[in-house]
Amino acid sequence: MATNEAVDQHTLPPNPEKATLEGRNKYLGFWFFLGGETVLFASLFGTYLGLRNSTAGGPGGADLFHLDLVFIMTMILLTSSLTSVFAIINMRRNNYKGLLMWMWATVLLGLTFLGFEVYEFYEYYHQGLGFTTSAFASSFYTLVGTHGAHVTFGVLWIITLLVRYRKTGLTLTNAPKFYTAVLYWHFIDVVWVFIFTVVYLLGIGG
Amino acid sequence: MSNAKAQPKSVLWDWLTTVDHKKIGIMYMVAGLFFFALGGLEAILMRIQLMFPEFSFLGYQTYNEVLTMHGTTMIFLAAMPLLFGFMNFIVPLQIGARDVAFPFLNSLGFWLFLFGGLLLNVSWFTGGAPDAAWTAYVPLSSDSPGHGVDYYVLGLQVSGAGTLIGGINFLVTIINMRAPGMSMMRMPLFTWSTFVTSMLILFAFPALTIGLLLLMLDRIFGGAFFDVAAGGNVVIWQHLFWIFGHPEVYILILPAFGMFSEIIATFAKKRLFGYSAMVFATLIIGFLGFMVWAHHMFTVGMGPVANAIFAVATMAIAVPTGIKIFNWLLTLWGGRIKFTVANLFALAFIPSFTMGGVTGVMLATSAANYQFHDTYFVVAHFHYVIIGGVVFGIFAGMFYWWPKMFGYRLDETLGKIFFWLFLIGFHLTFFVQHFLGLMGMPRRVASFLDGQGLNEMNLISTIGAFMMGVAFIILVITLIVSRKNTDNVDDPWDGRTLEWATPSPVPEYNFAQTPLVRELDALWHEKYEGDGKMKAAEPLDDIHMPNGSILPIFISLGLTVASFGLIYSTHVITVIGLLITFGAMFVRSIKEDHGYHIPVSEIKRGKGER
Amino acid sequence: MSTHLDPSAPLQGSASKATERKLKQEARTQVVSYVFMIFITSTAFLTIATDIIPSSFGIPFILLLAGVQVVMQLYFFMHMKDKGTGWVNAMIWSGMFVAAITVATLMLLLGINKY
Amino acid sequence: MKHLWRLLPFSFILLLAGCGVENLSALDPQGPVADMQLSLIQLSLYIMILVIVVVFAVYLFVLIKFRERPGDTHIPKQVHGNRTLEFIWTTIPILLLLMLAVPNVMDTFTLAETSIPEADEDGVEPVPGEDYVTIRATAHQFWWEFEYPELEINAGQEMYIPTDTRIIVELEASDVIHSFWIPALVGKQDNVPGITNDLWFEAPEEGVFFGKCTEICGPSHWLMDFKVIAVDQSTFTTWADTMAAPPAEFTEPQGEVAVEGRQIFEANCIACHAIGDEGGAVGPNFTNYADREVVAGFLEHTDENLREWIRDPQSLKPGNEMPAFDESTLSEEELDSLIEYIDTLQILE
Ligand code: HEA
Ligand code: HEA
Ligand SMILES: [Cu+2]
Repeated sequence: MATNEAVDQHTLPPNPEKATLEGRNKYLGFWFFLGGETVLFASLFGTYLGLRNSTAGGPGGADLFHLDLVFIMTMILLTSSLTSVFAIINMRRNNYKGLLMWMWATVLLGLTFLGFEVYEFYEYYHQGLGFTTSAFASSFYTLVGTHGAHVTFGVLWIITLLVRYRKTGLTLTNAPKFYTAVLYWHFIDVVWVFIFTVVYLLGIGG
Repeated sequence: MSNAKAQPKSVLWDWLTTVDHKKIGIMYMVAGLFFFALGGLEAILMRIQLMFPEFSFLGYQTYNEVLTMHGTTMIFLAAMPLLFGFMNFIVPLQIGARDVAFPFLNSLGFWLFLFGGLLLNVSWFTGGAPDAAWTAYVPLSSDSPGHGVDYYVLGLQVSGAGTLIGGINFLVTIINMRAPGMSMMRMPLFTWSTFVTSMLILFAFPALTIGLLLLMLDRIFGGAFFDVAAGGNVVIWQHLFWIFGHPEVYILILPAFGMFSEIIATFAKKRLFGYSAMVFATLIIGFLGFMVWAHHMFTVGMGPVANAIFAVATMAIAVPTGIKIFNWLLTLWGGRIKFTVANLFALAFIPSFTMGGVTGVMLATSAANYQFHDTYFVVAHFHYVIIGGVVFGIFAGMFYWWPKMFGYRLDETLGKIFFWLFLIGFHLTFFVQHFLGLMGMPRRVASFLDGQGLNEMNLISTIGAFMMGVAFIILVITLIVSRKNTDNVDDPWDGRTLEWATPSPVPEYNFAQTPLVRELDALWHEKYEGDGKMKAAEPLDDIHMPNGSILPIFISLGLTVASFGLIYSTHVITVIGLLITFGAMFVRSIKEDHGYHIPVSEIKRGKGER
Repeated sequence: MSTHLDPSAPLQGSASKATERKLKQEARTQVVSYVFMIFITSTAFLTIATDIIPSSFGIPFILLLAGVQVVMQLYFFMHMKDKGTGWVNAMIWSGMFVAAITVATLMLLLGINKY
Repeated sequence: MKHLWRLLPFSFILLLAGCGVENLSALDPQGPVADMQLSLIQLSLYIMILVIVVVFAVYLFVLIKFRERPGDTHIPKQVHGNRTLEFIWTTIPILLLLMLAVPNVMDTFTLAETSIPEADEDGVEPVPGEDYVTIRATAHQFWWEFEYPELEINAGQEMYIPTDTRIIVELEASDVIHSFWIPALVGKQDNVPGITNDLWFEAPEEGVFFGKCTEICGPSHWLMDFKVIAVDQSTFTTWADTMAAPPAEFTEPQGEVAVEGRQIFEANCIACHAIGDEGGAVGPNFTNYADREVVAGFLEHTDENLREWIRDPQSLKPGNEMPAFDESTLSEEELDSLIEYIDTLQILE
């Protein structure tokens, strides 16, 4: 296959994630997947926006949301985006240790975020917002929960990579894997920015 | 590490683990034909029930189940997989690739579709199939008793995931895997339409995924999305369904358009007229396809401004579609038209689809749609476009590509009998339905009252359906008895595109040397301007191939098990199923598999034999 | 028989001087983007958390901020500004387009209010 | 042109003349709204026939002229395309579509004008029941409830309207989505739970028009018919007055058997079926039951059918809400007197 011409396995290519055809396929395919995810989340956002005032007598956003908590969560996720950017920069310079370290930092921040989210849901639940309470409740938990599920999956995925490749060094096979995991992580952050704005800020202020 | 050679495998194991796009394509075809027969059988049952007024052949509840399963099966499990079969088999060949971009995911997509389809049909044996029509409007579906609709939700979710994966795979394949010289504007139209279709899949299916998720949450976990008493809104479902559902109909028709473009050009012995206009029209149809979904909802009460906008946007699609129709006519103009069965279907498509298309524009007339909507006029419209477009396309494609796919030519005489019976039966069945609708027959009725003037035409319609049934049986016979025609199968039609440059059956690596593409209709160019053979773009070398894997079956099986857990709210089973799925995914991700190489000597031997 | 590349062999060597310089530059750019995003988020937060700004202005304003931030994530963090990302751009913006009409529809056309 | 089928160039369609029942067919409109809609359908049909004729003409010409003849082996010229032609077949369809789109947009807005008529120049307010009638049509699995809010009437299954008067219908649903369609008078709008839709129409002539539910709503969806009965203004007024406040001699049963029937009705039926404003609204209102042409919306109105219905409603209309009254709840004699009583619930002869 005309796959790997021009790539010498011994020298580091400038974009190791795109150095092989497999890598380029993975890169492009993953971006397309994110394009689909955009519509997926848009459907959830739309549903939430359509139902956000349908509290059916139960508590609504303005009664529940802790802006400061959510603000901290946003900061955490934003920072984790930066750590994953550093991971990729280290990949480009073949500093594998650096790559692993920054990825672990990302995982840690992700886990912290999840911790906050679990706490948040627990709080709301105890203030009377069950999943079945109202259409607002269902749509809120589904939107934010789907995002949370993405974060969880991302964390597990990155941990798998970190453990599997803890001592292989950077290779033409794992470079695209790390790269797509990082893309996924950024995308999760992008979605959260909208959740922060549309659900929480508008929930309090709109 | 890569093995030097593939391990010898048993035939069954080979098919279960294959990641070869050609084998996957064939499996899609076989499964699709099976589901087509099933959906057709359901259609026949419905038509028998509607043969006479107040007939009691099926109960009313059973009728609704058969109706729902007919629509769902035909769209998701018959038409799309059959098209996917062609796309899988043909597109890599047409672009001169050795394989698709993601062979493993390709196989995963197939197995997800198959398991999803089987899951859906299990409902027949567990107390009743879904009964809320293929559109599953809430609250009828969310309140439907029993588990039928749960099967609908999860069956479509599983098979929908497969479709989405398939779509991404085709997109990347077409972008990254084209042979040297095959620029985007030299791609055959079938490849182009596969590309646009895949974009539609990528952006349309997520809306369905969410719709189904919400419906599942409402039905199984007590969610309140569609529960009006708790503030829910039932129109949300309709939007999500149609944001998916309208692009879906173009997902079906565009590949068929692509096939007709190839077939008509081949049998007119002419280059496709207005190639770039055809490409452009395909893109425009894809784009407009996302702007018009609410034409299914004119009567739901969105208001006149919304209705007017969606009406006009819908009508606009007639323009690019018309461009295509006239380009096909002009391709025929001045040609030397050969009436093979493949071409007969392509030619019958033009008037049949035009008739269905123009009734679509009539439906798009919002003020008149209040009369048409949810009557047999709509049923007539969409069977005209679907059968006259998609199904004719599938049959044309079968007769055209069968020699390449299966190594034998289908019998032309039997094929012609099949064609005429099917064509006449089709028009007989659905032409009268336009009038039934306007004379006051709603769709989705389990029967109709005597004395309302609907008797004769319903009988005619049923007779037509029987003719289609007989025709289909003749097709099955044709497929079996033609197996002796194994001569002249490499390039029986004097083909124009790259797939005809390969031997039949196609070796697993497709092309010993990646071909160099110098013109649109690459093979035709070499035949009539060159020496008749494709130039090679690379020296003969070892060929890298991916290994097969059984994991896709496990991933799909896990999701199916989890679905049963959800349907019966036995969450232990749900967890077990998810563990199987994620376990298989985990294995896949930590086990590096770099495939194997076919040595030059073996490739040479393969060539020498021919 | 030609030798085949082994994709699971560790890559040797390090980035060239020029690349190193570029990466340093990039690290700086990314940190600046990060600080800017933090700033934007805080602004949005303050817009709502304090009641200084009237909501008629505040709502479109924070939505705009969210938009800016997303574009920054996509173009800087996710490198969509780089060369060779034409297909990526095409697909993501197509997705955004479908996403936008989906959201608008579900907000407006639910039959409660007629337009 | 009243009959669409005459316009069609397909001669065998003429055989269908006489098919299609009067007052059920959208092809035989009986009022201005259905007229407007049929005109639009006809306009679109003319355009479509033009398109079809052009396509078929080119198609047949090409197939005949350029078919492969025996022994012919020439290679046709490989034409790339033609700008002028492409321009033509882009522009003409656009023009044709505009011809359809403009009237369509106008009609769409006209049909959405469901407000109550305004006061005339002298400031005289329109009178409900005379200048217009508002009807709230609520759809249930599988029957129709018609309330006249201004006239304080609740009726089931049959919708009485005065001729030549603007009728405004508000559509609601109590369980799942249904859709309200009177082919000969007005196109459909959906009855959606949680949402109120509306439409308007007029019926110039007296008559009985068939209405249907067109959104699948369960097993007996196909039996969810209703009738629209257009009567002259004075008859309508009589009907409305009687329905709103049934006089005593109407509700009080006449004769011994009927008295007994009334008691049985009160014991078994009234919780769901009201008479006047007395009783429940789970099932159709019974005030004018004996006027109805059909039982349960579709069976011929005979005592036999009524009896069969009461005994076993589920086998006739599966999935509906009415419980069965078998021998143990209602003996044959009791059923006789019940039916005798119900037969007296008549408002118009
Ligand atoms: C392959 C599938 C397919 C295709 C291609 C189409 C194509 C079109 N469809 Fe169809 N449609 C369906 C499948 C399809 N449809 C299905 C399944 C349903 C019902 C779903 C359900 O409710 O269950 C449906 C329902 C449906 C409705 C809703 C009806 C209702 O429920 O009330 C409408 C309304 O606008 C519509 C319109 C159109 C239009 C305008 C086109 C256009 O794309 C057609 C364009 C083609 C032409 C117009 C012919 C060629 C053009 C020329 C020769 C040029 C000149 C023409 C003119 C100037 C007019 N369709
Ligand atoms: C790809 C899509 C597709 C296809 C191909 C068909 C094909 C057919 N459809 Fe389908 N139809 C739909 C999609 C499709 N339909 C959809 C989406 C709906 C709406 C559902 C809903 O409202 O929810 C619908 C609804 C629908 C209705 C309306 C029901 C109602 O509203 O109450 C009717 C009625 O006549 C009908 C009839 C037919 C017939 C006669 C065929 C024929 O063309 C079938 C031809 C095929 C055969 C005849 C095969 C026969 C098989 C055998 C004889 C078995 C032999 C077996 C072996 C030899 C092994 N269909
Ligand atoms: Cu559509």
